[in-house]
Amino acid sequence: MSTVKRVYLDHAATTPVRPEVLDVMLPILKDQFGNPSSFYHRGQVAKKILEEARETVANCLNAHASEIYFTSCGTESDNWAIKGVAKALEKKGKHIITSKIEHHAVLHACEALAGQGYEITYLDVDGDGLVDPEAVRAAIRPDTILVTIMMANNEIGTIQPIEKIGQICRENKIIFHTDAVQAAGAIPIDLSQLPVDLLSISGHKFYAPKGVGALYIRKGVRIATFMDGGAQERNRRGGTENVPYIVGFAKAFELAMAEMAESTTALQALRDDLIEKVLKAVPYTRLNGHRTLRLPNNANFSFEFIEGESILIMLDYMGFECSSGSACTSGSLDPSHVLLAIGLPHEKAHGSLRVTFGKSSEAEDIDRMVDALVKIVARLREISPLWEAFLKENK
Amino acid sequence: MSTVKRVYLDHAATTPVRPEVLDVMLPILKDQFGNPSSFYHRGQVAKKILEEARETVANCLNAHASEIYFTSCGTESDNWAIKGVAKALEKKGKHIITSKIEHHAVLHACEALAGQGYEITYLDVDGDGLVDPEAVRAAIRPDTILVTIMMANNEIGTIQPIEKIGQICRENKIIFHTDAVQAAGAIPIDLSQLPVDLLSISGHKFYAPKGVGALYIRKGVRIATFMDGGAQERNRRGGTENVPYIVGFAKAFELAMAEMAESTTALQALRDDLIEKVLKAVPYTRLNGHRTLRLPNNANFSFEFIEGESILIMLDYMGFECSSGSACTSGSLDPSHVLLAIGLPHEKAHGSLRVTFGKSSEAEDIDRMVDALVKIVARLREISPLWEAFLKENK
Amino acid sequence: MEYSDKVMDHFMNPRNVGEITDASASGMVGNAKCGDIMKVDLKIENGIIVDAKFKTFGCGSAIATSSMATEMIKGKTLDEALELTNKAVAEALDGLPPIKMHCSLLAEQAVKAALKQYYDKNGLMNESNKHLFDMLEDDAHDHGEDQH
Amino acid sequence: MEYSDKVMDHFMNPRNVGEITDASASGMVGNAKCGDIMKVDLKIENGIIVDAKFKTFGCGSAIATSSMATEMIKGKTLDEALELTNKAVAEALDGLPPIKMHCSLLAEQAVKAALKQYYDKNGLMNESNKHLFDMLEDDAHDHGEDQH
Ligand SMILES: Cc1ncc(COP(=O)(O)O)c(C=O)c1O
Ligand SMILES: Cc1ncc(COP(=O)(O)O)c(C=O)c1O
Repeated sequence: MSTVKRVYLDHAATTPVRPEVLDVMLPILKDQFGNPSSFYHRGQVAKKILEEARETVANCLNAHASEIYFTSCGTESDNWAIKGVAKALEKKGKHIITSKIEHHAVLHACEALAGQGYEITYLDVDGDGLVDPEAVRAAIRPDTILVTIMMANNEIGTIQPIEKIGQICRENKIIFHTDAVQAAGAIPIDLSQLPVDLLSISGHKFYAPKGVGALYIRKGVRIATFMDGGAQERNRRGGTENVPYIVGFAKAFELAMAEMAESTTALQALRDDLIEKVLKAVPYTRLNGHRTLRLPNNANFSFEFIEGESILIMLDYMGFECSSGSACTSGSLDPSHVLLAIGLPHEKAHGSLRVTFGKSSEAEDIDRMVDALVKIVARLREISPLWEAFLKENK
Repeated sequence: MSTVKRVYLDHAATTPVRPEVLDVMLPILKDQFGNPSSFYHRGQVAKKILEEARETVANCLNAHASEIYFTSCGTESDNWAIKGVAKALEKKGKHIITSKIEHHAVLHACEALAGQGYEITYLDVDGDGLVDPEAVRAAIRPDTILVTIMMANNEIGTIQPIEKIGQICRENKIIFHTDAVQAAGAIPIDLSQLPVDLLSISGHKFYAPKGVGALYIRKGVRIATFMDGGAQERNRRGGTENVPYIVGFAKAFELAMAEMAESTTALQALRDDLIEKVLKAVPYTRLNGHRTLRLPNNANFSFEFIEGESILIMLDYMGFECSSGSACTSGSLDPSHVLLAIGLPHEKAHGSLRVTFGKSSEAEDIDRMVDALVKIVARLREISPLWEAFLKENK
Repeated sequence: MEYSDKVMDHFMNPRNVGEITDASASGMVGNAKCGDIMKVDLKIENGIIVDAKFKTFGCGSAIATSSMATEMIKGKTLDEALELTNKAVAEALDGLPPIKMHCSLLAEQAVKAALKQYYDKNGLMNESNKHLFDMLEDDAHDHGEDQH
Repeated sequence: MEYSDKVMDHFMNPRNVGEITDASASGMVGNAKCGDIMKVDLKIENGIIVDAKFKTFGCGSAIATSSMATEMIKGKTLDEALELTNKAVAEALDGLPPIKMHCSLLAEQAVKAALKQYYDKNGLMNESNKHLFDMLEDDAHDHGEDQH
């Protein structure tokens, strides 16, 4: 790797652990090693730390502590929510409604259920990636047991009309889950107002470590266990609790909430600056996702006639760390299911770039990034037979 | 709490993170925050660290790196193994064989399957807690798809004849899973020799943090995914990888293997010293579990006529941190299912004490512990109507 | 288990441990299966409980509630003693962890069982006070939770 | 993706990018759906490939293999060029990540497609060499993996 300044612009994939979070985790990793299920003093100390963290997380969501269950990641929260409701309500019905742009944690959990006799409706989204609440209403059947629609998309950043969708679910007495892994810590979530029954979060999207998440389960919602085992998490999630990470998770979430107004302004400024400059400087480029109903830190472009991985390698070489599609499919050959769902043809879906800002991002990086992109895109188009064909056609 | 010296004797519940392990974790928690699925350099660095850890874990078990899958805990490994095989082989059959003394992670996963039409045979154990391999053979039916028997018990420390049981499974072409959460790091496990197909491990039993485990899946074994999501862990376990903990897990396992001969000798000496002295000093006391086929660090007693929680509180007060039954049921009102399975009547099952030694244990603690126990047992018997009745009967 | 200081005190230094050899009445409740058994001996003179002793096989809160319950009825009239409730015992101990509330029931039950024996023996049981012993009918120790 | 230095070099500084306006033959393979398309132009004189140029829409290894494949056939006879295999291209690049091996197939295919056009145009195709173009029959870009 070259020795250029490295600029991390992939905060939607993961974030570093912020120092304040590490600070609260370290004493626990070092000294407070008690098992919260243990009877003696050391165990009860751990238990108290755990319950305080639960209280903190509940406060961030305006929920009750007894509605917060800690998990090992966003994927587990999604699996639990979806498979847990499916199992608890299988006698009532086997129909689940979701969207075409969910994270693989949701889509693959649904597919696993499809293999077990459940029927899944995958709702279309519009060109901006929005789910139409009325489409949810229209898809509801007597045997519908669950609607699961993400709060904000991890690739294109589009924020869904969760309140309306939840309202429709409530009117129809159907459990509503939302994957808020990208939303939590980035936009406000008030569960005393939002008609949401289940909500997934993951710590590593807001400067807690990778490997800790939570599932909010509204009081009274019927859901089976997913991780069967000991009596932890009020008998609903087995496994010795990861106290240090849980404490870090709570701290990071609390800080994110406290700083949200400020960081939203800062991130949006960076985002909008980049979007404006890229669209201006690079012809035949489109912004993917909704222009305003989007996460403050997310920009996603399709550069016509060229392919995304090539862009990424060159950006990486020049010091910019971004992604194309979601991180966990970047090893894959398939174009992003999200970009196909918003209607992009394959070649445009292949040519996407996601830039997600975070705490370390600086305004001065934007111009350097735009310069880099202009050069890279020009270079790759020079090599591209699609560009050649396009130029000939339009001569 | 009083200010007496605190002696931690509950290493089967959990262990502290050892300094060497924290040392390898910290740089990753602080700096190497890349997502191993990310394309750019930082992600690839994380990926490499992850794969090296996998190699290390594989070496500890004499397995191939491609057979090691990281999970969030022992409970997840158990759930994955059991539910994954059940799902993959449901067309072949729905019968599972296990024992009555498994950890709740196994028992409750089996019960969850029982609720979905699977049939579970719970094998008896003998008075020492041993499963008879011939009982496994006798229980096998044409529709048996899985045998799951733990390698070593968490309460009474008894080590099962895994090799023989595995042999029988192999002869009958049935997948064999063993919960090695208590065994790994404590006794040798050579998967190039052992006829085991699936094996669960958890880091926090050998001085890695709580919240990381592994499932060994022998090449060719059919198993469905449990945590559906992204393409992590070769498409078999979704969720962004907890790199710091995985690295700590590998380091701790490696150290445990390197030090095993030495630590076994030391732990066994403590264990045997305690057992001998307690049985001598406290009348009407029995050792639970096999005398020799037991984990090097485990002692488990039943003190007749008195109840276990009372013993624990007094020990805690005097500085000794032990457990009664397994940690995760210590909040429960039920007597240990393990002690009932080895044939103890309820009052003896209620009066049990588990002492599990570890790195911090010192020989000098033994005599103090025995002294404490003598006093506590005498005191509680004085209060006990069962003791009073017994004395009257035997006057 | 987080016990209050009061519980710890009554557990570590239980009052009224022992037997009354010439007891006016005794009660024994609970069973080994559930993990606690409590036995209460009462010495009753002129309708007043002049002494109470207990023996308990059980957890910390079983022992502490035994101790507290015997303390609370000493010097009381039979009528007053019959008013003892598990809630009052738990409150006198500054509360018990929710999972341990059933233990305080055991103490109330043991006292009532001893009093019942006394009432029966001395022909004091009648239609108007019979209901005070209702709780002894069903096994208060049947936890009734789904065990898994 | 961990690419070798050679791959990176051929990706960052690809050789033979461009068009040959008076090409003797051209080949174009792949499709946008799969995310890579490669076009090769050949200039052939006296049975020798005197020049080769490419344009590629695709990932890093698609571009690098295009560059390397064109390098490898320049100056070669038609028979020699027909012996080019994707394995040889990948080896010349010090290897490719397993998931990217299909990209090297694209380069082999593009060269063969151009040569086929030349053979067809110049009546060189016959029973004994026809099989060398077999790979163009089925879509080498049909990944055939189960997508999920
Ligand atoms: C035998 C056994 N299996 C499984 C587990 C569960 O492991 P974890 O707490 O990491 O989920 C434990 C310990 O708690 C155990 O002792
Ligand atoms: C929207 C969304 N859902 C779920 C996940 C899965 O979270 P985790 O990696 O913590 O399992 C992610 C991130 O990877 C995500 O962006």
